[in-house]
Amino acid sequence: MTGTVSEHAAAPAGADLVAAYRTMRTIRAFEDRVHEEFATGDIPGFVHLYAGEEASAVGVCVHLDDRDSIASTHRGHGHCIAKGVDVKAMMAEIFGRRTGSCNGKGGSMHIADLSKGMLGANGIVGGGPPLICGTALAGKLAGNGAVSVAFFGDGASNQGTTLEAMNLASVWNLPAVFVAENNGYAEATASRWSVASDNIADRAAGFGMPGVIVDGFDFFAVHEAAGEAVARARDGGGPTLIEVKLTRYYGHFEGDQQTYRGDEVARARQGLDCLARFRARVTETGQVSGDRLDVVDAEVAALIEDAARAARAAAKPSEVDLETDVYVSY
Amino acid sequence: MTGTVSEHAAAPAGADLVAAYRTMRTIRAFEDRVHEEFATGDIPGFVHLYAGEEASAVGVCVHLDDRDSIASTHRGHGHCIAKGVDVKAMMAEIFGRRTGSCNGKGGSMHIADLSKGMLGANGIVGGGPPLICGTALAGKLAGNGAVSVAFFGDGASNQGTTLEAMNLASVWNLPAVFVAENNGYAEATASRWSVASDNIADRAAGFGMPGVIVDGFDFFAVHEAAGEAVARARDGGGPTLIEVKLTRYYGHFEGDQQTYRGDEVARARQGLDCLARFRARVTETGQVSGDRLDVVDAEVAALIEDAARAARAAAKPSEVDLETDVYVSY
Amino acid sequence: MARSISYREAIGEALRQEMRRDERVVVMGEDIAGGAGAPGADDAWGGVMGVTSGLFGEFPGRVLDTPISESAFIGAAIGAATRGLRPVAELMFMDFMGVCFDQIFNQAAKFRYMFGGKAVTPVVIRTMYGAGLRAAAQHSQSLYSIFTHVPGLKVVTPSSPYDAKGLLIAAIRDDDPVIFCEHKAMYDVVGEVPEDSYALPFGEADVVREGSDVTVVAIGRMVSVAGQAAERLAAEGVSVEIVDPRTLSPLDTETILDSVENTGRLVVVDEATPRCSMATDISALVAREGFGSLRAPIEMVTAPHTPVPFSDALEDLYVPDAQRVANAVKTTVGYQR
Amino acid sequence: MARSISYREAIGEALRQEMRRDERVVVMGEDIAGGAGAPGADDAWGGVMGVTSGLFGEFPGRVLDTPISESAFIGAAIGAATRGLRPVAELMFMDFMGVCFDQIFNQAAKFRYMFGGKAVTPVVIRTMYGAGLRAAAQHSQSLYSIFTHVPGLKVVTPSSPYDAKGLLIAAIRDDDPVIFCEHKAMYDVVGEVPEDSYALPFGEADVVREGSDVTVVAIGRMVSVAGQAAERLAAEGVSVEIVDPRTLSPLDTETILDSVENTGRLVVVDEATPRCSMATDISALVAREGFGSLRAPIEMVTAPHTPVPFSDALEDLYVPDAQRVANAVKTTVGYQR
Ligand SMILES: Cc1ncc(C[n+]2csc(CCOP(=O)(O)OP(=O)(O)O)c2C)c(N)n1
Ligand SMILES: Cc1ncc(C[n+]2csc(CCOP(=O)(O)OP(=O)(O)O)c2C)c(N)n1
Ligand SMILES: [Mg+2]
Ligand SMILES: [Mg+2]
Repeated sequence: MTGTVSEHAAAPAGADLVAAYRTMRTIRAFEDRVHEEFATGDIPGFVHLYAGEEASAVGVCVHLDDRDSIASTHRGHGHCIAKGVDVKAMMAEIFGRRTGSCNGKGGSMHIADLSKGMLGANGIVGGGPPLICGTALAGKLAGNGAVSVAFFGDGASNQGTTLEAMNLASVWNLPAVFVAENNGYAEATASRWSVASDNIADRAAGFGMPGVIVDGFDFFAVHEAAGEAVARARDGGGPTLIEVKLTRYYGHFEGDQQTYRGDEVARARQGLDCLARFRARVTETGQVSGDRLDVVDAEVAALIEDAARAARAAAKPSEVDLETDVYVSY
Repeated sequence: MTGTVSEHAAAPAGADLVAAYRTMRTIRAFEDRVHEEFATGDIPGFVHLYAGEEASAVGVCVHLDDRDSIASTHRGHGHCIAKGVDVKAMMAEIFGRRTGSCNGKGGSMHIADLSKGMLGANGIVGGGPPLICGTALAGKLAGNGAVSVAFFGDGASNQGTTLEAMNLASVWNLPAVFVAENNGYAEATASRWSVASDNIADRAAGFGMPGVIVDGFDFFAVHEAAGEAVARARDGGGPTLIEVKLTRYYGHFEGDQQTYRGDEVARARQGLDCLARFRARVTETGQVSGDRLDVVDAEVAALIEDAARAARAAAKPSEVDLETDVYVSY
Repeated sequence: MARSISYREAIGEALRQEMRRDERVVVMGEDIAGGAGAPGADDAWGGVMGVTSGLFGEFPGRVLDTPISESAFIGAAIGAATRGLRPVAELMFMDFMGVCFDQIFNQAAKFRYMFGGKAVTPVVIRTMYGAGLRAAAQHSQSLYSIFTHVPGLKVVTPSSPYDAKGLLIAAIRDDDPVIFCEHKAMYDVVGEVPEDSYALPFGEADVVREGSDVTVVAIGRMVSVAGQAAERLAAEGVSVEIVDPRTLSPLDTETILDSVENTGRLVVVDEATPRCSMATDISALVAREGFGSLRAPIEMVTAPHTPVPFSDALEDLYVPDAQRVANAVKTTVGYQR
Repeated sequence: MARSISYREAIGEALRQEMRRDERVVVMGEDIAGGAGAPGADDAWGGVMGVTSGLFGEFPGRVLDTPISESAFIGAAIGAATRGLRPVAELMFMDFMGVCFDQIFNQAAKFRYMFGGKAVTPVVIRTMYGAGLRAAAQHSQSLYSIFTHVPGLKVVTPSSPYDAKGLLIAAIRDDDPVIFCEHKAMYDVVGEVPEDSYALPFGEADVVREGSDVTVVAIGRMVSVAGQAAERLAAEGVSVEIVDPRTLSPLDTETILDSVENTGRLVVVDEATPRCSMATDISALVAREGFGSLRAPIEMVTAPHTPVPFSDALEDLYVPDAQRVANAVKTTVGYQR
């Protein structure tokens, strides 16, 4: 189950590459579609899209399997997909349907699938890091090599719950990885203002763990850093903090006018995009052909089309669902 | 009002030395007396004594005046005395009398004197650091050079509220000083276990401020570090984290059997005691005579005797006090 | 007072007028201006709902963005209040109280009593509550009962733009900590609001509608729901008196008891979950002090004892509506001992 | 069941027996063993009240000291519960809920509903409440009404060593999050407790004393205070029935309503502050569903709407005592419509 650092950090090849690409593409297509559907007014509530950040979720989660757990954020679709949550159920959930991952009771901010070790998107900034200390403890006591990962944003890196969790993970020497997704903003507030240190990774030392910074547009960079951290955790070496620097392509939530931003998004989309870079690298090295990736793109497009249609067609929950599932027994 | 770093950090002399010694001695005598009185069973509730840590409260607070604010902890008597709270009123408070600092409604864990900028001992570990961000903000907006200081323990350094407050103080560039009193334990738990970094001061970098470590048995070392930090804060240079390493002489609270400890206390009392070291230094250098300090000791002893007698003799609050002072108006 | 503005604008105007009047008033919160440290606009948001839009430019240094550190900045507002400022801190969604409740209930609420009456903590915490926007379980709660349970806090739930302005001005001038609860589905509700500054007293309920058969005490957004029910019932010949407490702590018990004395019947409408709620609080008040006038069981119309569901289909069933209020009124009117 | 042990020992025994029975049970908290990393004893404290004393040695790796990071370790207990463990976390004083409430009420309480019934979170949070030890405003509160207000939580308030053991065992076996409230002034109370393991069902009130004139519903430590009052009143010819709900959520409404149906009168005794409290909750229940049987106003005996004072002189006036309960009973018995 566990392995050496180098083994885990080795760059993926062949089918793994295609799989990683497929997951990233699925996230992108899913989010682009939610963006469009939201504009029609048919999606209730508000949604926070992950487009642009795909290399982070996927670069981390390819190292994980179902015994491993992750906690996510309000911007959770990408983490869900990367951890294997059913895409059609997710889309239905976002539309508030009975067929959704949570029977329509959770919505975008609460998609979860415990059977996949996905502890839920989370409406509370900083809600997830404490939780993964617990799943990591469960893994540690079970002795099954299970690792737990908390994804959180630059804004969440200032929440006390996140900071406490890092210390606890070190004190208990837990198999945990803390992934700070620094997309430069918490809502409209710049991380270079709200995070008093130069980097979020600078906080690792204060909690007795290694801290690393990676380029979040580069799947392979994330993959390598996460591979080392996951391997260290599986081997009993304790937690790591990884700061992933990236950009979100859409507003904080759908509807955000984004007057606080410069032209980062345009620049990132053109020069840095994780999917474009991934494609360029694997085709240039000849590891995967462009045709193969085109097929993936088409398959993904069909899947998302299907998911959206099915979601729209599905029934909403009804009165009988209102008061069920508050307790196991009461 | 403000001055250069070196000016503020200059070692005190003459009357200032005697005054600092008097304050430290007052804290020691106060705590020793509370220890004795508690054993009689006449003090209600529980008390946490500061004996052994005097150089910290006094080494910091000699740099402060009434416009400056401090927040304290459950172990607050020393901070109160160092910030000028009336000793007789404090003793009466601890005995639950109407003449106490809080009319007997607060007790040991809630002694406060807002007129002295003493925001209260605090029953909540980590309760104080957020509060001093606010008093520091008030000082900053008033432009009066006022500085705010949070005292907190090694245990409190793991509380999210403390960590958040440090970041906020940096982000807002507040005139604040964070004083982590690392006495080696939070209750029975060793700080070398609960604090995942080697030193609490190591956390400063993660919050964009300087972190320094000082010997808390040495009044002059604390004085110097605090002088620099206070001066920097007054000059608009932002917050500092000072870790003061010291030992508490009594148990966590009165009644604690302390089976978790080694012989640190005996060693500290014999070789490191802040009062003994202070006396040795100032008498050896001829700055203050031993006789002068003996007079101070006698005066302090008389004051404490007086405070304890008066407290015992004072009336307790009564039914008319029960429901008053919940609100200013209701 | 012919001018009509929205609940959102009324709150913004209260803040602006008080900030002009008293330079000790400062506001702080996450993106309360918005754009701190960012390359674009410095006041890009004016709060997540645009309530504080425009203040940043007018009051330099007194509109403070914060990191996402509710304990730290709510605590800072409280600390600042003990040192002469009159801060208005925004806790964006009331649901986020769980990450900073200690500063509110153990610090701000207790200072005055714990310190023997020697502290004054004039802080206002503005916060958004309520269901209806499909914001799901962690962004839709009505948690004012929790704050009302805590001695030392005052709790305000304005139900109209007029009340919102007057009560917020009163809150800012008040010397005690105030939890100012804004219903998130009401920001666009428009009503007549005087341009001049005015403060509405705490602890004075508003008899929104007079009637003789049943007293309906309704809170916040439920006041308008009760109004719709009363209209329908009037057509059926049932005369409903609606009392809006406006402040939950202090509570104007007298107006409620007087009303029940006249009508003999009580329905409490509270969009919060039912257990240990304002609905039970007012029920218990009347069962204790108004028992002699009661001619029927006290009915409560509340959310069910469940989290707030996401799907619009469920949320619409979750929040009390005029039909449920009307049914409860009819139950109490039709009661035979 | 001739053996008598203390409330403290009963709780410790429940933990020990469950830990022996089920290795998924782990306990965690500040100094729950005590002495982590210290040169002396590894299990120096067994919790601040000695409740967990001795567990550390018997269950290696399953008794975890924590840093003072309530959000992190309460959250960890919750997270662990979603992955197969059955953690019992100690929140030392209930008053500390303010630094970790989010994990309890927005995470643990809501997982099952938010996730469409697909989560199970079998976590127990043991916590100490109540006044009487001169521990002042931040260490003496009775905040169970706040937890009861929250759907998704179960709330337990054992009033005797027997109930403490049986209810804690039930809590550990329960698949929902449970807030287990231990009264700090009861740890030395002794009572008969079977040595064998047993679980007491949730939602079943205990009719502690039968009587015919007045129903007194009393919570936690107030059950014994009500008992003293009942003794005195019996001498005066007033027959009091005492109902101990034992669990506040779920609440056994049937037993309470049945009792009031027989007696026609209700007094609720709750040591918490009065607003939006269990006292109002039970009052409202009866005013709604038991109105037909009521012959007098519902009385509440509670703490005043103030923080808990420090001085023994004041705290003794603060906490409801037998005299106040007896007075309330007499008021209701003497009521003339
Ligand atoms: C405790 C809490 N405070 C505030 C919010 C409101 N809020 C939701 S997302 C967000 C910004 C989060 O920023 P970041 O952590 O950087 O994540 P990103 O949105 O950039 O992915 C804020 C302030 C919240 N949901 N929870
Ligand atoms: C939020 C909170 N958690 C736990 C406690 C209980 N408690 C009181 S003092 C203490 C230890 C504090 O240790 P430290 O901060 O090192 O201060 P010291 O006692 O050593 O001065 C604990 C756990 C508390 N009062 N508040
Ligand atoms: Mg961000
Ligand atoms: Mg300590």
